[in-house]
Amino acid sequence: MKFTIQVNEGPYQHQSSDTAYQFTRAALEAGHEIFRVFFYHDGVNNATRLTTPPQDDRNVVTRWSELAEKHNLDLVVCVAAAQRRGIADADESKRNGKDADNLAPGFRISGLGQLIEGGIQSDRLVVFGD
Amino acid sequence: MKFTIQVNEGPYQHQSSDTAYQFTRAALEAGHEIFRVFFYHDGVNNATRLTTPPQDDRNVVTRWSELAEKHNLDLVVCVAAAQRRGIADADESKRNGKDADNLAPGFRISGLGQLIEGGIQSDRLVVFGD
Amino acid sequence: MSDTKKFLYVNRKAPYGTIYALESLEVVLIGAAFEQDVQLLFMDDGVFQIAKGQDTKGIENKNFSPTYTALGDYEITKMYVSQESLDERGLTIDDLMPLTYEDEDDDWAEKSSIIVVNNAEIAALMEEQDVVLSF
Amino acid sequence: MSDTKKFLYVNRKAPYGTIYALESLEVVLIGAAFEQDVQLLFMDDGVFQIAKGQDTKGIENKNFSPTYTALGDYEITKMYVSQESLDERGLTIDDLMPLTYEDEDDDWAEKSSIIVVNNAEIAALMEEQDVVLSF
Amino acid sequence: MMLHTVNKSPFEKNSLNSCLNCAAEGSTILLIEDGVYGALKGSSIADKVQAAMGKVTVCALGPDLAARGIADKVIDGIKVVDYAGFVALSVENDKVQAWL
Amino acid sequence: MMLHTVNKSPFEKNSLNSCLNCAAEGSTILLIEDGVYGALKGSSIADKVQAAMGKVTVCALGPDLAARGIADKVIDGIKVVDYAGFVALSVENDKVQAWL
Repeated sequence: MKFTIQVNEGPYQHQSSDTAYQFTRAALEAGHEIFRVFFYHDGVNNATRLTTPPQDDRNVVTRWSELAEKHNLDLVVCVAAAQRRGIADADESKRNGKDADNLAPGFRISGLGQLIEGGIQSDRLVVFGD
Repeated sequence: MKFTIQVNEGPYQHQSSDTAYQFTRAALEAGHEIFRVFFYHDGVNNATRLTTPPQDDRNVVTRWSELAEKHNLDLVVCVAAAQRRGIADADESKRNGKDADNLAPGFRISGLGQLIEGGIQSDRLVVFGD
Repeated sequence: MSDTKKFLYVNRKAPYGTIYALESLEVVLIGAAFEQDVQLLFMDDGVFQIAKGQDTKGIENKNFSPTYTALGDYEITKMYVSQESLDERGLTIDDLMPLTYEDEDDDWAEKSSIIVVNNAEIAALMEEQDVVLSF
Repeated sequence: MSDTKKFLYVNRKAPYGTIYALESLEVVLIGAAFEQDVQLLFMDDGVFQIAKGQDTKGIENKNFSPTYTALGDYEITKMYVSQESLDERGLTIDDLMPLTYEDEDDDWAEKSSIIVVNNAEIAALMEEQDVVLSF
Repeated sequence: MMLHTVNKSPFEKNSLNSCLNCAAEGSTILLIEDGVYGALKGSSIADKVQAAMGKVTVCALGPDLAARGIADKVIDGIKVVDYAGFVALSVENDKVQAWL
Repeated sequence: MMLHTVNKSPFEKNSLNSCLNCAAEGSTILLIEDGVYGALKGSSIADKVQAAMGKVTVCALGPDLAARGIADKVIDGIKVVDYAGFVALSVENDKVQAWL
């Protein structure tokens, strides 16, 4: 079965991203397909490579990046939400006249249409938020 | 009268930062002193210079930076909260082995002791959060 | 699986205190281009999103409420509103903005998009959907 | 203004669902070094922060609840807990971790830090403070 | 005396209820952000707010009322203030407790 | 049929209440994150949850119960599942509604 996962909150402040990660991993282990993980609202903050969590804590960002690499996941960050909150890849950074970028490996920035497409193409859309 | 302001949520997602800004501005206009504005929890996300909000919307980050410059405000970002969430100045970035930094002008990164000190030194501590 | 799915946007949060209402509306607008069968549900504090007379100058925030009145032009013509949620808040339909569309099957007559529903009808409405987006 | 102020930390949120409980505790620990008169209040879902038997392995999150039991060593010996909040949740004091301190004025006898208070006592407690930090 | 701020809708969260239960007589409650819905006339919780007004002073932030389209639907006796008034309330009272 | 997820404490927010009011007969409610407090035996809302269990199936996420120290205080008849069970529920039901 094909899933799209929506994540509405950033790392650490809310459990949403943790639960979405555990759900995604369990779905993959059960042999399901993850069509896409879409990061919206503060969820875009899961995609910054500048986090340095305490060593005895989980690394929410790296965990997503690693899962994406292992399973070839499509981790999409909403461009409009990302602009509001300061998440940018090199292209976005240049386009917006910024001097730095912070997107973590395995994530890509794209439009809201990717969420709708996820809803259309997948058998289930599961939303995690606050 | 001397105020310390605590901001617990990031820009746009919650109104907390907007209200804290309006309160701070009104306090300054009334002739009060702002001892410190302390950004904690997701509040540290107010301090990224990488935001590009829509042109017809307010720029939450720039607004804080400008107010700080005009009134010589002490805008302090909690280092532990900032590390978890990917907010870093050049020093922090280097210390944590990162290849970029994103702190906006007018903000500085420091410890939680700065919040306690604000509580001790100020006549009022006012908290804005979710 | 048909190419057209029934999409329900469930709006349960007040505007301005958080961004969910605004960013949900952005999804609705983008989604309109995909020619799906789209419905909006306003319940709990979500009914405040379409309250009349919003004026955001004082909080220096964007007033996005006029956009709801334009959704009819995007062929979004089914806006469900919870009766129980209105009642709890002491509101009636007159406290809401008029949301209308022009019915192409009825000589472009202007009709209300608002459909007031009770909890049982909301339960049935949700069960009809293919995709539920919640904010 | 005296150099010692009465600080009250008001904890009203459950642990793990959000980070407020953990990061509030970090403030308490840092604040302990400032030698102020510190008190903690657990009310509403905040009472769950000091529930017994927390085991976070399954959610792969850090179990920070043992830290509360160490606060006595930081001379934080007044932990107020709302009676009404316990009642609403069907909890009693036995569902909470034992939080204790050693009383230096009483030959280091081990005593409970927990003081159960009702709403009226909470009102009075808040009025006594110089600084209230809320999470 | 204490200034209590409430920034959550009373229909969504328990903050206003907890605040009303624990606010000492003579203190002031200021409704801000989504908390201003607590000032709404004729709602299911309006009676509880009105009953509390014998014991505490209830204020609401005008800019937040206006943003939400309810500036003309406020319970009689609730005092509407602007940001300067919010600052003044936090000066008049000797501490501020935020019911987040 | 529908799977409803509730991730908020019923003592803090109205999500579970709204979900119970609008869940169709035969649907499943899964309590996750702080929503698992809705599974707590003997609380002020336990009766409402138990009453709903005639109409809907109520489940709770085990890892979230354990984290919060309430794994052994769950209302009788609530089915405890792990993340794999959560996935299975979202497969068995043909859509998922999150009461955020």
